[in-house]
Amino acid sequence: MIGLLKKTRLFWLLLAGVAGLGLLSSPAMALQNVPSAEEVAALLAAGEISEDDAGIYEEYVEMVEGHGFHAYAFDFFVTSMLWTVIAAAMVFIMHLGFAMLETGLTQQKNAVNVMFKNVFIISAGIVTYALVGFNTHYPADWIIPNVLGIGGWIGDLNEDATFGYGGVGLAMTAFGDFIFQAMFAATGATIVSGAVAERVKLPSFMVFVVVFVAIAYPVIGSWHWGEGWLDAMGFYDFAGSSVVHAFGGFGALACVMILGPRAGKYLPGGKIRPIPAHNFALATIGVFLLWFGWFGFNGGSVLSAEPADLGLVFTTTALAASSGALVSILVSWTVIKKPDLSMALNGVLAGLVGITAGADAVGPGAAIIMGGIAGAIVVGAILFFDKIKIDDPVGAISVHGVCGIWGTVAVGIFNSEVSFVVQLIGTLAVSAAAFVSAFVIFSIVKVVMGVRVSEDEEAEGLDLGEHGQEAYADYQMKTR
Amino acid sequence: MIGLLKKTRLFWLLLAGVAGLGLLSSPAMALQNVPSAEEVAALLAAGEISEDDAGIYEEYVEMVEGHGFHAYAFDFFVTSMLWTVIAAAMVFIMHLGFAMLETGLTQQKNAVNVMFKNVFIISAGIVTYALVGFNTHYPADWIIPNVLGIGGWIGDLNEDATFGYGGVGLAMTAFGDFIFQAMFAATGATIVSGAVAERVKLPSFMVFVVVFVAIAYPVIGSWHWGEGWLDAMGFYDFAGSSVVHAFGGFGALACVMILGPRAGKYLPGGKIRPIPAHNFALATIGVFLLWFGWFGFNGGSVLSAEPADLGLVFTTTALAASSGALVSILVSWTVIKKPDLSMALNGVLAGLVGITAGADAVGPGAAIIMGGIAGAIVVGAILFFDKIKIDDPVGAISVHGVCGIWGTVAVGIFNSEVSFVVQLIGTLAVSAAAFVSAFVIFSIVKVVMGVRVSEDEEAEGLDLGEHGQEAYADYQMKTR
Amino acid sequence: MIGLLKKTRLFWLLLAGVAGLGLLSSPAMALQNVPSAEEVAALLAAGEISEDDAGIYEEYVEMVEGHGFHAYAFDFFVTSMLWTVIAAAMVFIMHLGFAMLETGLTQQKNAVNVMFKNVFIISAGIVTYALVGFNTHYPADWIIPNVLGIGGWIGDLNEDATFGYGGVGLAMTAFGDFIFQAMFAATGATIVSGAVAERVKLPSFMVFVVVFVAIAYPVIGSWHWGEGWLDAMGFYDFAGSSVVHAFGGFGALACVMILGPRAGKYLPGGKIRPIPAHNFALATIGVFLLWFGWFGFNGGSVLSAEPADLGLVFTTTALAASSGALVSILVSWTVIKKPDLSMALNGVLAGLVGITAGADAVGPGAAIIMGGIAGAIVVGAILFFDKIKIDDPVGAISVHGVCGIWGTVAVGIFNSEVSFVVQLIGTLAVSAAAFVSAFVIFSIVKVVMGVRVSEDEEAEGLDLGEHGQEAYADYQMKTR
Amino acid sequence: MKLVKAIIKPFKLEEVKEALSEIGVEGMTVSEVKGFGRQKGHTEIYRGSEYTVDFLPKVMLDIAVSDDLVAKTVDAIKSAAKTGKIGDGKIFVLPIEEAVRIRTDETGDGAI
Amino acid sequence: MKLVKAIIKPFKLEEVKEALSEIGVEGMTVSEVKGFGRQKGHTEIYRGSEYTVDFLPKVMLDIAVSDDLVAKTVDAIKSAAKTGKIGDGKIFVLPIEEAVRIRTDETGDGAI
Amino acid sequence: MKLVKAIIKPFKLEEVKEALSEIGVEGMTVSEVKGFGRQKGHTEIYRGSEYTVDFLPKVMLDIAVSDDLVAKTVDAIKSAAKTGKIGDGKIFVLPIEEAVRIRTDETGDGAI
Ligand SMILES: Nc1ncnc2c1ncn2[C@@H]1O[C@H](COP(=O)(O)OP(=O)(O)O)[C@@H](O)[C@H]1O
Ligand SMILES: Nc1ncnc2c1ncn2[C@@H]1O[C@H](COP(=O)(O)OP(=O)(O)O)[C@@H](O)[C@H]1O
Ligand SMILES: Nc1ncnc2c1ncn2[C@@H]1O[C@H](COP(=O)(O)OP(=O)(O)O)[C@@H](O)[C@H]1O
Repeated sequence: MIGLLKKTRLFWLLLAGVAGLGLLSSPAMALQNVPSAEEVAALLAAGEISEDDAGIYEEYVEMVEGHGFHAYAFDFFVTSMLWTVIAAAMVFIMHLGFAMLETGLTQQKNAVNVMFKNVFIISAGIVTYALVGFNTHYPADWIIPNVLGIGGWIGDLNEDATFGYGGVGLAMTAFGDFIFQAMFAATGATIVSGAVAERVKLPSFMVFVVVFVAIAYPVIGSWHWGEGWLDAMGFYDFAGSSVVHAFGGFGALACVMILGPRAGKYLPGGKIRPIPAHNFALATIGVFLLWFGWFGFNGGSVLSAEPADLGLVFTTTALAASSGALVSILVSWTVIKKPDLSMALNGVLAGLVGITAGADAVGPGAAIIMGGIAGAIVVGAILFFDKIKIDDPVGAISVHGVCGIWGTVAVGIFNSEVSFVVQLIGTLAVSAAAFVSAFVIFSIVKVVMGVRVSEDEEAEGLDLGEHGQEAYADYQMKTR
Repeated sequence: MIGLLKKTRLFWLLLAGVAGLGLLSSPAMALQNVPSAEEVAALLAAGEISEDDAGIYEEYVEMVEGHGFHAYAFDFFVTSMLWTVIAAAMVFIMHLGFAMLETGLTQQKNAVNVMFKNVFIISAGIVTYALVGFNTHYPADWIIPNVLGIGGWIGDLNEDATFGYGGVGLAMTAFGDFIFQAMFAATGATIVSGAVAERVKLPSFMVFVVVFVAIAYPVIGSWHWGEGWLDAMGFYDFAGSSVVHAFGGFGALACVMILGPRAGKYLPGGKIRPIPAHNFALATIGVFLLWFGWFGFNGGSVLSAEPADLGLVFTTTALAASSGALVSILVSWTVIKKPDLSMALNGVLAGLVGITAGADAVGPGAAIIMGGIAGAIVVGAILFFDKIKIDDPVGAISVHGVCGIWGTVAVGIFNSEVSFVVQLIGTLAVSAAAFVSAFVIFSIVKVVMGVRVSEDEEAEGLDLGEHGQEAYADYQMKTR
Repeated sequence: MIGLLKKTRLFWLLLAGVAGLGLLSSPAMALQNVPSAEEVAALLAAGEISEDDAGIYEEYVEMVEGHGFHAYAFDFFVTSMLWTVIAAAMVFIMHLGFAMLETGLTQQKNAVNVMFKNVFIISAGIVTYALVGFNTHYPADWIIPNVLGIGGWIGDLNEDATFGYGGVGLAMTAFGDFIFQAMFAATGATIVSGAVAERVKLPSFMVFVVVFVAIAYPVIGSWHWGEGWLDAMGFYDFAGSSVVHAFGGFGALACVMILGPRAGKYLPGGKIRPIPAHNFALATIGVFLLWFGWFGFNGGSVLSAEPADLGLVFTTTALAASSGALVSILVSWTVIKKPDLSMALNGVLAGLVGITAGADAVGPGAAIIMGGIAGAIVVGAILFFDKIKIDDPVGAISVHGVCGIWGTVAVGIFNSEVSFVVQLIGTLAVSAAAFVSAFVIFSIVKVVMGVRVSEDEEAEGLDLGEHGQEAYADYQMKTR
Repeated sequence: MKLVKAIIKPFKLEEVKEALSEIGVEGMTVSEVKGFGRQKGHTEIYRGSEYTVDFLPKVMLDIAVSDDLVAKTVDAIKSAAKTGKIGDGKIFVLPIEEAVRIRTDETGDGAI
Repeated sequence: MKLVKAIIKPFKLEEVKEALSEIGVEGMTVSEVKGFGRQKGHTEIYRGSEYTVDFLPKVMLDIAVSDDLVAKTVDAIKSAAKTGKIGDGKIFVLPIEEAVRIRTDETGDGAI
Repeated sequence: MKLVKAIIKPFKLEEVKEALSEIGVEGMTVSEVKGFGRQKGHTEIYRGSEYTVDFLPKVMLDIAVSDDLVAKTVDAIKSAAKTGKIGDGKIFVLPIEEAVRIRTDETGDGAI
């Protein structure tokens, strides 16, 4: 069938030249073409079309002409750009997913704080990405070639709104490019947010977020997506298993190491005291929304509406998430003897992170395997980090960090055109850079303003301590 | 106006032949056409376009040429395929809707179990649909002609990514087709999940789900959507009032009959003890998300982005849901004297199920009537099933089963081109087949591993019994 | 670059005429064109394409021909219409956002009532918009020229499904137009719902909603969007800062003035007793969903998929929301010494309302400023209304009313082509008309059936009083 | 010392607290409880089935007072909590044999 | 008068209430509590860590009864609440010195 | 037998429980309550309005103990629950006239 297709295609290439005149005289020909102004005038005079129709025609012609040379791809460009903004909205909703996952998996007394952080992260993330991130992420000029380039306000951005901006590979306007990437930008900080929850000092975290999202993320991201040294090496990371997820996960690890575990989590004598989720319904809402948004995260990373890629990416994304869930259910049921909802939820996310680097580069079978392995890894990683007393309330380091590395190297395993070694170097470089930059930033913040709330505040809850608010107040007796 | 349109269209068919040459010399002409390679070279040489522009042009041409003969419909195909994957994501989010509806309408002590089931259902549903469901649903070869064909792994699937895959009637790639249908597949099992909640044994239900979704759903679905005997009869079921909803509803009925009611639900002496919803906020979130997702469920079933159908389907879907809600509010207010939120929510769903078979086949007026009648039916059906001691915690049998039948036959009433008798036969056949297959599968599971948790576990709640977890833990004192 | 673009465009206009014949002989040419019937027949005979392929070709040609003269814009129209219905679904989900925001910010004992109202509002809103709203909103004939025209059932609507319906400026079918606008229609009443929560009598509110949405909204809206007197003045309100949000906000003010504050809210001696949110998680879900839906609200208001506008609108919308949140966090932290989550959430909404009038008319810098000012205004407005004893449980009057006015006049400040004075007149006219009409309708309802529940019912909660239901029942002991 | 245990309607809590403050009672412990008594529960509806919820939300106060304050305490609660409608609640007085303030080890009347 | 304080398994509440109604006890106050005793808590799992939840959900009833009803009340609770399995709960009887019905100012046995 | 009623800070519960186990107290019933006393409530903020929440979260323990254990019980609670800061809570000792273990019908000291 593919063979026939190829033959047919070839035939067309030959035929097309000859067919030209024949096409012209066919009735169907008219369908795709725009009539001339003269003809429209004639039709109007003949009463075949209304003045409204003629006006509509003129508006349309003007709009398409606005695209100049690139008008030939106008329709493809329109559809692709539409997909970009819809995908941006879907990635946006992942931030609600993150917020609910983190809120649900932590304690009630810290819920306001968690939600506040998440509202702040997305808001600050978008604004700083406009101020400096975008033009740092895709540097016009490098300060250190292929490694560091600091950009400025998107006002500098040429507001190119034609296919000429990026062609098939980036079929969107400059603003489309900005808004899609802006929704990604805050993700790194959101991942950290989950890991440091329930004890981090709010103003310190806010300062950290701004620097981490505005500088560290785009600089490290520029190595790959900004056509820096990783890209030059042939590093493959489709939608960001490394440059988004491992970045966030290893940033989180650094912060947790500086911050220390929640009070009472690790008891003397090596005992671990679990601090259970206060609301699994919120956590489940969070994970489903993340899965939903991930279709925009991966699907939008096609960067056009190219149909073959879209179909493949949606399919691999869904299969990896599903098999991540199934395997983590299986593993946790075997290991801890009970079907654990928190593990099933983490399995979904592990599968998603695991396919993100290769969603367009592997087939459905490989996707099931990659997602499934991620689902197994995440169970082990969570148990491991708890054992070594890295206290990560939502499992962010395991899900995003460890599975991010796995997903990146897995492309080197399952796609023969991608080098395993390059993948390994790339993902380790990104992870290490994320770790180091988070370590440096968070350490400075620690010295300057401290990073941890007081013991009393932690015991009482950050909602009262930092915000003077309760998440579920209602029945309380008050006076002034 | 329509007359004029037709005249105009005729005119164009005549004109087009003559107009050919005229078109060629118009400036607008260039807009829709792709310049030739020679021209582009000339423009480049003249400095009118950049090398980038020329490269973009080449990439674009290559992409479109990849579609061979079908390149003429490239743009329509791209847009339609985009809609398919977006619709798939919207149908995906219905699974969060189902999960929250079921969680909200049941008791707190079973919430983890409900959510776990729902994570499992969608994950297993997608994977099994890839393994066997898709190719069974749309059989390449029948074992029993028009009745039974068992397929295999989608690896066999020719990955056709052009308009040639399905034309106007199925304008998507094979992967697009797969992913959209995969999101539907788990729906049948999700419907059952709600009806058997709060007492079903988890591993048994998981086994049931796999068989029901992987085999029963695609086989029965193939009768209609796989161009089997129902299709041959002229059966009309646009997006699946019967083959998805009645299928799930009557499968649920069989399972509930085998399983029996929740302990303490039907008291001696014919009294019914209501077991109220533990969280109406979750149930409301569930219903709104289902409504939202239904725009993808019905809208995506247009199977292309054909604008007239899309507009009609969105309109009828919204009107039927609204009028379902309004009528069920009215009926429940009249009958039980209070405006009952659970009835209003069920009314929305009833209206949606009621329009699903005919969303593209009736006008807005009929949609209001069809949805409204469904809204009345659902109130009666819920009261009826409670009376005959069929204990269905979420009302799934009434909403999906009974209203699924109504929606299917209603097409025979409101669309003169559809036979009422065929609709009736078709929906009863699907419902009966769903009932029988669920009955058989669930009975076998019952014999082999039992289907019901112990009395003690039911009293204590499945969250502790099956999962050793609580949905809302937080303030609890613990030690090791 | 823009200069070059313009030059290039000009060049093309000149070139196109000459280039005609050259184009014809290029291979790429064939890509965009539809082959003739004769050619297809020849290919079929030659075995180059299958019968299926030929059939697909015929179906496609038939579909496109159905668009008659307007077939030249078929692909753009298809994509634009797709965006319209997707945007409609996104605006729909805003109603879940409103429902959750209102539920979360009020007391637990009124949660069922709040959710019930919201299910009713969207359902009644859609149905009444079909019955009378749409044709009143876009009057075919005026009763009082440019001020009042009452329409009827959308059955009258010519179901135009081609580009001829609205051209570039309204690239959708008539049903697309209806469904998108229908999702907007209920918004005005939803805004009022939040302000009157926790004490309004349910049946009275339902009557009010129907009249307010079915008559007041479309009549006042017709002044602008129906090409009435405001439009004639040059009033600019892109997606409805005034005609949707200020309309709802000042309608709410009138109702609150008639209804009075919740019992115990304003204590003797000028003390204000805050009645805190019962569930901040629901409120946060609500705000994120509103933000998500707002991309459809503003983005869909482009009324086509024109890429430049889409990119700009998404960018300004996101930046204004973000900066609204950041500034309201800053202001509330400064003024009330704590980072207040309720203020951050309101800041997001304020930013969104503040950009709605000008989302396509200002750049990213202005969007940040406009959203930021809205974020400051909303904090002050909420404190102000509490001071003057206007009890608005969700802050609807401040968010939608006050920021709606701000957003509208801000266009006059930041866009030099829009007159500040006209904006001021327009927004005040709309606000005043909304206030007066709500005042009249609600006063009549008050006289006829009363608008406020009894003191006892208010103390006990409307859930038991009006509905006989509890939002979070579960652990309760019952018998018959 | 006595333990005055009062079961009252929830929305009367604030008034009762004020009344107690005025007579010098400065400590109390409050629980949310469900009460069953002569006041008949309300009817609720779920999916068309009516059912009676017999247990009504109440608030229970545990107040330790010195013997000389008991009468005043009971009176203060009585007048502040009364609506005259059925379900206003009860006051029970129980003997306390010893009281301790954990912070200071004070005992007896000084502890409360 | 006595205060009968009974701690029982939650799902036995309805039966106990019925049993009390039958012997003429028409009022009680119920709280949700957590109990710690011989019945060992269950094991829960969170993210792979098992832990024991020692405190189990129970329901506590405060029932004021006149002296002559105490024995019957205790018996009624005992038989209705018994499952015979560990964790069935306890009944404690405490003296009440005075009772007041807030609505009517009635005191003593008439108040309960 | 006595009923030892202790009102403590919530995060001290575990320590108190451990302390009681050590002296052989093996049963107790715990409720979440709100306390009002000298410890002044915190200020909360809602939409810009500050307000004082006077009632603070506390945990109340009801512990039935035989007479000979009362002093040790009170001491154990005192030392485990003490932080020395205001709001540490109270212990009240009330007489119990009778105790019953529902499961076994045991009464008296054997029941607790
Ligand atoms: N015998 C009792 N023991 C303990 N609590 C009681 C008793 N009788 C009533 N109560 C409590 O007092 C509340 C009010 O009693 P009820 O009989 O309804 O009205 P009233 O206080 O007007 O007599 C009940 O809801 C219950 O909490
Ligand atoms: N000494 C005690 N003081 C107060 N409550 C107690 C005491 N001992 C047990 N309880 C309560 O009784 C419940 C049941 O006690 P437990 O020892 O588990 O079983 P059993 O009732 O069979 O002896 C406990 O969960 C606790 O609520
Ligand atoms: N008279 C009282 N009766 C009952 N409970 C009391 C009484 N006084 C205080 N309490 C309880 O003890 C808690 C602590 O008391 P408080 O006066 O704040 O501090 P301290 O224990 O340091 O004296 C209060 O929150 C309340 O629950």
